[in-house]
Amino acid sequence: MMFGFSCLALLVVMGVALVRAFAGPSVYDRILAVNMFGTKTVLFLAVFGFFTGRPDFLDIALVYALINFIGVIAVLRFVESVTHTGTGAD
Amino acid sequence: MTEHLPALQVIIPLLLAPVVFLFNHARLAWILSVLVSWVGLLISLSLLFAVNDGEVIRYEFGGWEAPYGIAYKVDRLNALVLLIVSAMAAVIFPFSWQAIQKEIPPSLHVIFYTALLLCLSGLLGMAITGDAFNLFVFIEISSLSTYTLISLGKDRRALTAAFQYLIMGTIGGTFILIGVGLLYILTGTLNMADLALRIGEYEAQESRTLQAAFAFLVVGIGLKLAMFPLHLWLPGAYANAPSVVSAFLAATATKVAVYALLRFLFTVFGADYTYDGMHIDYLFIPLALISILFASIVAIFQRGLKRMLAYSSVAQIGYMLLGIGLANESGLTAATLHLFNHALMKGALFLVVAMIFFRTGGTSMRYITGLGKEMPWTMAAFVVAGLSLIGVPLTVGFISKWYLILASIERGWWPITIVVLIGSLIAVVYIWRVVEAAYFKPRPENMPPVKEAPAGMLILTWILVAANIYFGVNASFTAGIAGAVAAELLGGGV
Amino acid sequence: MIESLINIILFTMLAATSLAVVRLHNLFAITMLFGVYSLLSAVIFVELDAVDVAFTEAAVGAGISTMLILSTLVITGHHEKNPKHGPWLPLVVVILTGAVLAWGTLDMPLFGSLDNPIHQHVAPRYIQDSPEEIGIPNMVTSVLASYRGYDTMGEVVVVFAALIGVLALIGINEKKCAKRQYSSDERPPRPVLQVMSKLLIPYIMLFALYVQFHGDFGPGGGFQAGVIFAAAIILYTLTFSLDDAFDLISPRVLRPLAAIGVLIYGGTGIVTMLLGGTFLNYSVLAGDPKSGQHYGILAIEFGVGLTVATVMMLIFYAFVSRGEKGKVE
Amino acid sequence: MALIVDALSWALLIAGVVLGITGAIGTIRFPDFYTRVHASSVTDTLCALCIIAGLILQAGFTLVTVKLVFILLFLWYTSPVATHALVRAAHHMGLPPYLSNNASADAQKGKS
Repeated sequence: MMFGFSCLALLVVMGVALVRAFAGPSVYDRILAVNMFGTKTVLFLAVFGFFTGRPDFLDIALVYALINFIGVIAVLRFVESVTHTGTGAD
Repeated sequence: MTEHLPALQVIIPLLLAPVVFLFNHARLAWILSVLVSWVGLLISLSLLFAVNDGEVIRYEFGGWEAPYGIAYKVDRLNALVLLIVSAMAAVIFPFSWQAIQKEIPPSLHVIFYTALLLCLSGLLGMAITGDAFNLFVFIEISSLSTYTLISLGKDRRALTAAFQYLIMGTIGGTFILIGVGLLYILTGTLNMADLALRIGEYEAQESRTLQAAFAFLVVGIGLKLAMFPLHLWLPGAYANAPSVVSAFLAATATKVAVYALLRFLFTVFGADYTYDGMHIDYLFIPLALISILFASIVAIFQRGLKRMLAYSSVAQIGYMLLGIGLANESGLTAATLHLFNHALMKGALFLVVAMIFFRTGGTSMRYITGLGKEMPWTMAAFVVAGLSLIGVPLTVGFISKWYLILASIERGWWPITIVVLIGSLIAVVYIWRVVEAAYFKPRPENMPPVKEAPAGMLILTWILVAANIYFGVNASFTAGIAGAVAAELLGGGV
Repeated sequence: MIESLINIILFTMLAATSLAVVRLHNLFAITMLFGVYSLLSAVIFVELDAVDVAFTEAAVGAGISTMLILSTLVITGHHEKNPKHGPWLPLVVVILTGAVLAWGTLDMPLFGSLDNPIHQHVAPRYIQDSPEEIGIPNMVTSVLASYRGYDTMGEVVVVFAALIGVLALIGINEKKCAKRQYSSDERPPRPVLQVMSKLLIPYIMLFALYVQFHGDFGPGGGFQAGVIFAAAIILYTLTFSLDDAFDLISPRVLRPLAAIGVLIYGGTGIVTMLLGGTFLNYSVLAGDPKSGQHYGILAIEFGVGLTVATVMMLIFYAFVSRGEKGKVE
Repeated sequence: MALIVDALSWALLIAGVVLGITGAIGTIRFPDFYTRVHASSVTDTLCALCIIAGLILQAGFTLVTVKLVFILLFLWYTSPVATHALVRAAHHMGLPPYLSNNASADAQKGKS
């Protein structure tokens, strides 16, 4: 019950982050939103493991925390090398 | 060691690809590839002789019995297609060394041979496997390496062509995967023989899932074999790939795809479901007729020799589909026989093109003009293989068309006979255009004089040309196998 | 109740993400949303209990492929060009495909029902006998590495073929940029990132090894481990520079390793052949079939990990060297 | 005892979730990029701590706890760095902060 409730609440947070990712306006807003989405998904996966009673699948959450971080660094790095000037807005 | 032959057929080229890549030496890569192709030919011949009396060879990977593990199952149809692929490789691989010198930069030669070996093993794997998912894996291997091979073509259009094929091929592969997935949902198995056993109950219920699986598989494989409205990738791919690659692909890739279609339609779904349940003949016959007429006419108006032969390939695939669509033993014999025969003639024709490119540096009509005197042996090979493409008696082309006409008369649809004949007449037109240019026009002033192609290349090409004649005169061996295969497919025997 | 609510929300987000991808034109944003899409599918796979698939989707779909696409955007430009042809033909094809798929689901066996053919035919054997026959707890690994090990070998070859394609098309530009010397009053770029990635990378590699060798017991295995290992090097490349990464692991070293990984897999099969079994029958590798299976799976998983890691690094090198050095010249 | 642990983890989970939602509202409602970063990154750290701590209380002393601690450490380590890199990149690329209704143009002028 408690885990299910937390799962739903985290899903709401993920949804809100997605809205920001869709809306932008600048590419940095999107990165911020995707990053936030990623960390909340990590937490969601952790809680969800407890909700279904199989918390031994935390490896996936760990992998995703890693991937999410490297992903954000990669986007920043490549946005940097493409847009040398301008506000980065799309 | 003989019991391992089915596995070795695929594994030797598959594992040689990384070895070649590891050594990173172009000439060594070529020598190893040639040796492997000859070993492969020997293996496929011995497999064919072992199964020719109707026996079936099985090989279970990992020691797990059939539906649980992956199994190869070689019957006559498998062995025939294996023979086609490895025989073409055995001729084209030795040919390739000189041909690529002028078409591919030296730094990419090792990559070329790695990709070529991967492509060969992918095609062989598709032709031998008895497992639906394993088939998909080998489709992936052969497709990926094919895109690479095409993109190695000399000018930038090769990249566009490879990209176009990549998109179409990936869609095709995905459709096949969806089809296999739906079959798995219904039956819980991936082994083809096991699928055939367990699919019957859904066929009786007219399951809509099964119908969707059928549709996805036919369209997916149709993309791979360039079935008429899905053929758009083929002309660009064949026209812009390096000539040797065009020869190898034209002679093998679509044949293996046709084999996969036959395997699914007849072994997995069964002839009854294919014809009476899904009425594939009403789809294939019109498409085949359109493609024979349309693609042949388009071929006439092509300026490049390769593009012309590519459109002719689309038309020839139409003949195979027509054979399948006619739904009788002669029709299927024609389709199976044409797999073999078309490989012989297209292989020879594309090798001629490769030699022309090797000497003149181009393959459009203006390079060919007046070539008959300068490269007599090359152009003679073109004429003989061209006659075979038209379907003149005493060549293999005639044998396939003979069975096709027989089949349409048996079915009572004689107008089809006329279309087949018209198709041949159009073939006369486009082959004649080349012959006229080569023999009856003087060499243009601004063209530098050329020598006859190197003897090695000529000999290899003439081996294929001779095969065109030999199997045209003495068709009992090939027609015997094709007939037995057709009877087996229609009988639903596994 | 809560579970179906979670499902509905997840699928809604999935659909919303794909619609947003269609609507957007900035390719960076689209790539990120593809990452989100893969992540959502990974969560759905967890929800469906397909943990190994979820692991792969998170590592490969959301991780490495996002990074590879991003690195190509530097080469291709990051704004969608106006398409030359109208959307109608693709739209018709997609709608038709969707319609056939929907049609196909109408007679599908009920989802999750126990007497489905997929639960009745081959699967019970895997579930009941694999602990006896292969002796490792993770059945997914048993199926992938042993029962259907030949398919997995094919997939490794597919990865290798992808490398061949990339090398044929763009190759790796190994020429180094002139080393830039930093004067004392000027700090190197990205100091925080460089320090933290130096600290983090060893642990990522350790985690990759854990995933590699834990695959017998939990979700994981060669594919995922290879991707995670490659991700560590990619992080290094991103925070330092490509030249530094070449100094760390040169493409000259990686290229043979990619081939060797495939050969380890195939070689295991050849050895089993020589010992009298069929190709990839690991049982003959030791006196006791169970430990033979264990050795075999260990060997081939190592081959998979090696090939995947090196191929991913090489492809990334190829894209970045083309994108960044192409600009310098 | 079990009741106390349950209640405690309830409280921690709720606290974490509330922090998460607060941050989410912030990212939607705040006017510009820099303020949104503020909303999401500040809440993120404590949100992760609360939720993971709540889970650890449930898991007891097992391998799961170790993994949870790793996840927490990882998030704590990477997420501020990611935020730092993000804001730094945005600032370097000249994304103007929102100061007041007519001051943002001045800010851009002053910077360049």
